Amino acid sequence: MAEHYSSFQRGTWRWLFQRLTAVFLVGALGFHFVLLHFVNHAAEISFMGTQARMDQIGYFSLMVVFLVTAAFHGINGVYNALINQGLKGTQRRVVAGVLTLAGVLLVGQGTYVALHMNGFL
Amino acid sequence: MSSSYDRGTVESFGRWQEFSAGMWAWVLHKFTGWILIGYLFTHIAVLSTATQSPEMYTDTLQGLEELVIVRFLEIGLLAVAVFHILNGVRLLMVDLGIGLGSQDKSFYASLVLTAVIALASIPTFLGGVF
Amino acid sequence: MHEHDVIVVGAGGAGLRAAIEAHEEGADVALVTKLHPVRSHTGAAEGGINAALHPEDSWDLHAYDTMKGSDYLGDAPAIDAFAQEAPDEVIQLEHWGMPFSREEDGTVSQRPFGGLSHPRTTYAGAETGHHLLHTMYEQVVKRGIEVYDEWYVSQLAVTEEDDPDERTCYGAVAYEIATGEIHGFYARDGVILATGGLGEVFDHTTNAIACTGDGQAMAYRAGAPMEDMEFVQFHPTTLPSTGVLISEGVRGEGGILYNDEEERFMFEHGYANNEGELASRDVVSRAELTQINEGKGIEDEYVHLDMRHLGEERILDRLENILHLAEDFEGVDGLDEPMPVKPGQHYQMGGIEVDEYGQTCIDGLYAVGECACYSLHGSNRLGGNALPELMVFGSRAGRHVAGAVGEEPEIPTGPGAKSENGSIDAPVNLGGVADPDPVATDGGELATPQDVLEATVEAERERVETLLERDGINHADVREKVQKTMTENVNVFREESNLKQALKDIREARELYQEVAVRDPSRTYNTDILHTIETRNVIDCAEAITVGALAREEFRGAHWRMKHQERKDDEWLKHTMYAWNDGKTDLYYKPVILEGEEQTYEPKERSY
Amino acid sequence: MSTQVTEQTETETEEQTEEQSPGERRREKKEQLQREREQEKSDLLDEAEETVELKIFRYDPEVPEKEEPRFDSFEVPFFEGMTVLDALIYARDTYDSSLTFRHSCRQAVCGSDALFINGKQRLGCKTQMVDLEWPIRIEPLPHQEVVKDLVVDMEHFYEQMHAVEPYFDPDELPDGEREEQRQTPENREKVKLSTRCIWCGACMSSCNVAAGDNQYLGPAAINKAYRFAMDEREGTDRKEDRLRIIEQEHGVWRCQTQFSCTEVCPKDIPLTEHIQELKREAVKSNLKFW
Ligand SMILES: Cc1cc2nc3c(=O)[nH]c(=O)nc-3n(C[C@H](O)[C@H](O)[C@H](O)COP(=O)(O)OP(=O)(O)OC[C@H]3O[C@@H](n4cnc5c(N)ncnc54)[C@H](O)[C@@H]3O)c2cc1C
Ligand code: HEM
Ligand code: SF4
Ligand code: F3S
Ligand code: FES
Repeated sequence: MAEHYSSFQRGTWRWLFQRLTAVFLVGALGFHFVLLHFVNHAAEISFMGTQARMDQIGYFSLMVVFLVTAAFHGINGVYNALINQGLKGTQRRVVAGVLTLAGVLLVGQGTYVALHMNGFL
Repeated sequence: MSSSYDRGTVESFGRWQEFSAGMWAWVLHKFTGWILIGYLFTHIAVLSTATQSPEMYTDTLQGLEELVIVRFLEIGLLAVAVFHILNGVRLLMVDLGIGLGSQDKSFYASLVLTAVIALASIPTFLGGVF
Repeated sequence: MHEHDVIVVGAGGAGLRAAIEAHEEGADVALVTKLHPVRSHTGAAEGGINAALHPEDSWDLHAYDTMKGSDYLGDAPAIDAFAQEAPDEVIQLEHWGMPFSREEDGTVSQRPFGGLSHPRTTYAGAETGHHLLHTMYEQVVKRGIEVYDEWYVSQLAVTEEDDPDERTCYGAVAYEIATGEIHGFYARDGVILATGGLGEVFDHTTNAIACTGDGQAMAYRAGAPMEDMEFVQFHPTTLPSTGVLISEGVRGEGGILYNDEEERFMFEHGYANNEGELASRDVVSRAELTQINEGKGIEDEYVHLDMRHLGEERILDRLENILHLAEDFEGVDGLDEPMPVKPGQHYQMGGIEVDEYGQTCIDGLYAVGECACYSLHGSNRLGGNALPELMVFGSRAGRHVAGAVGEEPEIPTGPGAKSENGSIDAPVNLGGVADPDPVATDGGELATPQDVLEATVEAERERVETLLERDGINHADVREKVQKTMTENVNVFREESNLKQALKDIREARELYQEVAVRDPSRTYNTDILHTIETRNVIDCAEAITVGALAREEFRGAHWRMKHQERKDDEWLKHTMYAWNDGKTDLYYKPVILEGEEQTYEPKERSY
Repeated sequence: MSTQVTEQTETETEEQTEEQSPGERRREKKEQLQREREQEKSDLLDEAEETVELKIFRYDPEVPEKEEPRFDSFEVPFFEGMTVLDALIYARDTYDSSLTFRHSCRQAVCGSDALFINGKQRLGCKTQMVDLEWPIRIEPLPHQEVVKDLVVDMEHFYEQMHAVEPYFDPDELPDGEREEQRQTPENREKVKLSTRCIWCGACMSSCNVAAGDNQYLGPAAINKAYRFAMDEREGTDRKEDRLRIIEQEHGVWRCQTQFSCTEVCPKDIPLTEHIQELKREAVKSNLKFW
């Protein structure tokens, strides 16, 4: 029955990281929402404001980490959901590839945008 | 000869009327998770305007914010995020083996809290569009 | 055709144990069972499993208690073997992982039980049988023993010599429930019957609906006599509406019986001045019914069993599932109120006559577990003695069939053991109905084992065809008739006129049975056919019980006769035997063996 | 007692039948019995204060009228304390002997009669009719193939149970003759609930994940693995092996904590809790390797 018996169980790590990222996301997403919808009204957002925040290295790195964790959490979540629906074999490898690629693009593009925002680029 | 009747997944899943709390929580968590990741992609796409020019970024964002529909969508997004967070916390507790006996109550609590928070945020979100 | 060294029919505790042992001895074993093994009724046993484990306890004390409990109708060779091997078997179970209840130091717990001179009932909560059954099934899975589950064995392939002593059993015929196909099973070394009890003969019973006495009836019709069938144990504490058992463990832990007037009648009315509620089952059952008949029952039907004074903690720790049973099946909260209880059929002491290795008089045919009678329990079984019986004799038979036993058995079997003819004044004919009987076949007579098997398979096919094709009455009506008369007339209290009435009713049922037919035309999972065949077995068992009860004119153990209020050792220290030969029945007796290994058991008065 | 009365009528019938042939006599008896039964049945229906309607799923691949699955209705008298199994037996024995379902113990230990009753997996014998909404709808367990009427194919369930190596397998046994292995009462308490499983399959049937992924071990099998993994009498090596089995591809990670297994389990086994505990155990044991 069991498919692989190595001590490195992919299932374990993905499961564990899904939870760990979730814990981080509770704080990060909460903070993000409160800051950009309640403290600063979304309607009043302008590049100036964004840049001011992004110039702080702490805030900037938080946002990047936020992006990375959210991307992992979201994409791994989607992947899990598909596996649970019985995705296997080649199909599954293809989906894994596509999702990883999407994740990398998302994080890449996001970081690229962020670098624009803090004026680095 | 014996043979048997396979009721198929469709019929099996057609039993959603008979779902219990934990099953609904699962469905909703999935649903909200997918919306969130979808939104993340859109969100980055919109923010990408920043790479063109600061003005375009500001215009796009403020332009979107002027649309009533976007304001409503934002309330929806908040609700989705809040539910996903609350139920996510509930799931984390379940993973730690805490309070499994009241998993159904905590699910209902997540729903109620989500509704309350979403309703309470309406003035903030809708402020200034009308 | 399927071929194995050993075919074990039935996968309750006894069957599983036999299969494991035969397998350990190198035999190729198959378990053929009408229920999946874990659905066997052994799973219902609650109270515990007796074994002299403590250093202060000893096997001969256990043997003595068992003999006393049997009211001196047990055979010493069986009792001695049993008491000696029970501790090994219990430890074996522990080594197989059975989750016994534990003491603080990590050793297995034992509790007191009715009729025992030492607390030697090992238990696993109040669900000992469940754990025993599952533990052994797990071992069967571990060993990869082949299991044909949901295959109904309906017939034994036995040669047809006139003298049953000379017959040989070559296998069995099984009906595959899922497909309706009939298969022959050729057994190179032997067939072990382990089909369990026959509670379905009565309508108020703690037994499962699948306990229909199949093994007893099959072996009986093949020529192995039934022994001591009149001894039916009625358990004093069953729930009135369903017959679900409230374990003796409740009384073992200190539960008290009260009548309608809140009297602790076991003491106050002197039924058992020393042991009270913990007196042996027959004593308590009769006490309850006497109270009820005297109008001191609650709603004229039952008495109360109270365990509230034990305290919630102790109850939850040791008797938790009793709370669930009372709640689910009677709607009563045992922590809050006393539980209603009344006597119900519980255990069949008698069964297929076998020696202390489980061999019947037919070569290659064995029987173990509740369907067998090595004469261990005699006229009354002590609580907690059946589970070790399954283990001890299951393993002995398994060893024997695999050829690993050198000794000669001491208990004689078959017509050769007859000491005396019996006779009763039966109001009707007994045994087979005169007409050719297409729905109740016996074995075939042929040269090679395969021929015998083939002929039996053919006969069985014909029987099933006939049942399916013709028109007739529903077996359920016949079964109900038997159950009703047995409950009314062959219950705890027995009177001659009632017993005769029962014989008439059974005869009538037998004749009606000639008209049964199966309405369901399907071959797929046809339970109608199975139940119809089972009903035939119920009838044979009912007759044997009633004949025995009518013959035995004394009061011994579970058997009570209105006009014969004392134990008559001069006349009745003998086993009642009832044999079937080609439709004709024979009642006779064989002596009880009281000379044991360490002691010769002297019949004493049985008082508690 | 009514013995005397019965005896009288008995002798009467016997006298009057003496000249008849056995065949005739039997037919007469049969008719008489049928009349009696019918009378009894209608008496029962009258006597009962209420009757319940059962809507029962019917299917038989071999019988033309039943090839297309359908629901049959049965009217059954209601008595206090009556369970769904009692009602099914009544319907079968009284109206239609081809009505097929598994049953045996009547006391929730054999696990034969897990059914889909009013939209929930329950044991027929453990479900009081009064606790249900009437009419009562009875179907075979969902997510399993139906063999006939209420009987489903359990083979797959058994395979999953067997897949977790469901047998005690200690690293070593005590040397002494007749010496048991020690187990603390606390440890027994820990595995106690998990040992109660009666293999009824209700949990597996209720789990959406198991429905979607046929290879998923399912809550019952995982619980079985828990029963051994947590038993301190088995050594640590064996425990590692057991964790390897349950954290495989179709093992514990599949569980989405839907809780329906826990809700339907007739033995009140906290299945989700056990599955979650095994997930944590697996993580812990993997962290050790890191
Ligand atoms: C409610 C209850 C509580 C009890 N409590 C205790 C207790 O605490 N202590 C104690 O020592 N004893 C107790 N007993 C007694 C004891 O449990 C039984 O005597 C014992 O379990 C019988 O086991 P068995 O293996 O002989 O039969 P069973 O467990 O009944 O098994 C019979 C097997 O035979 C199979 N079978 C039957 N007919 C056929 C056929 N025609 N073809 C194929 N297979 C067939 C069945 O499928 C089943 O697998 C209790 C009994 C009951 C009813
Ligand atoms: C803010 C705090 C968050 C918490 C506490 C949280 C928690 C969780 C948890 C515990 C799971 C796993 C469910 C399971 O496998 O059983 C999950 C799944 C998921 N999450 Fe989150 N999450 C959070 C934020 C987000 C965000 C920001 C996104 C989007 C980017 C997201 C997208 C997803 C997706 C797509 C799934 C998979 C859903 C499925 O099973 O189909 N989550 N979440
Ligand atoms: S875990 Fe519960 S529901 Fe599942 S098979 Fe076992 S007893 Fe039945
Ligand atoms: S229902 Fe299924 S998803 Fe998990 S908690 Fe139970 S196994
Ligand atoms: S009949 Fe045994 S569990 Fe219901």
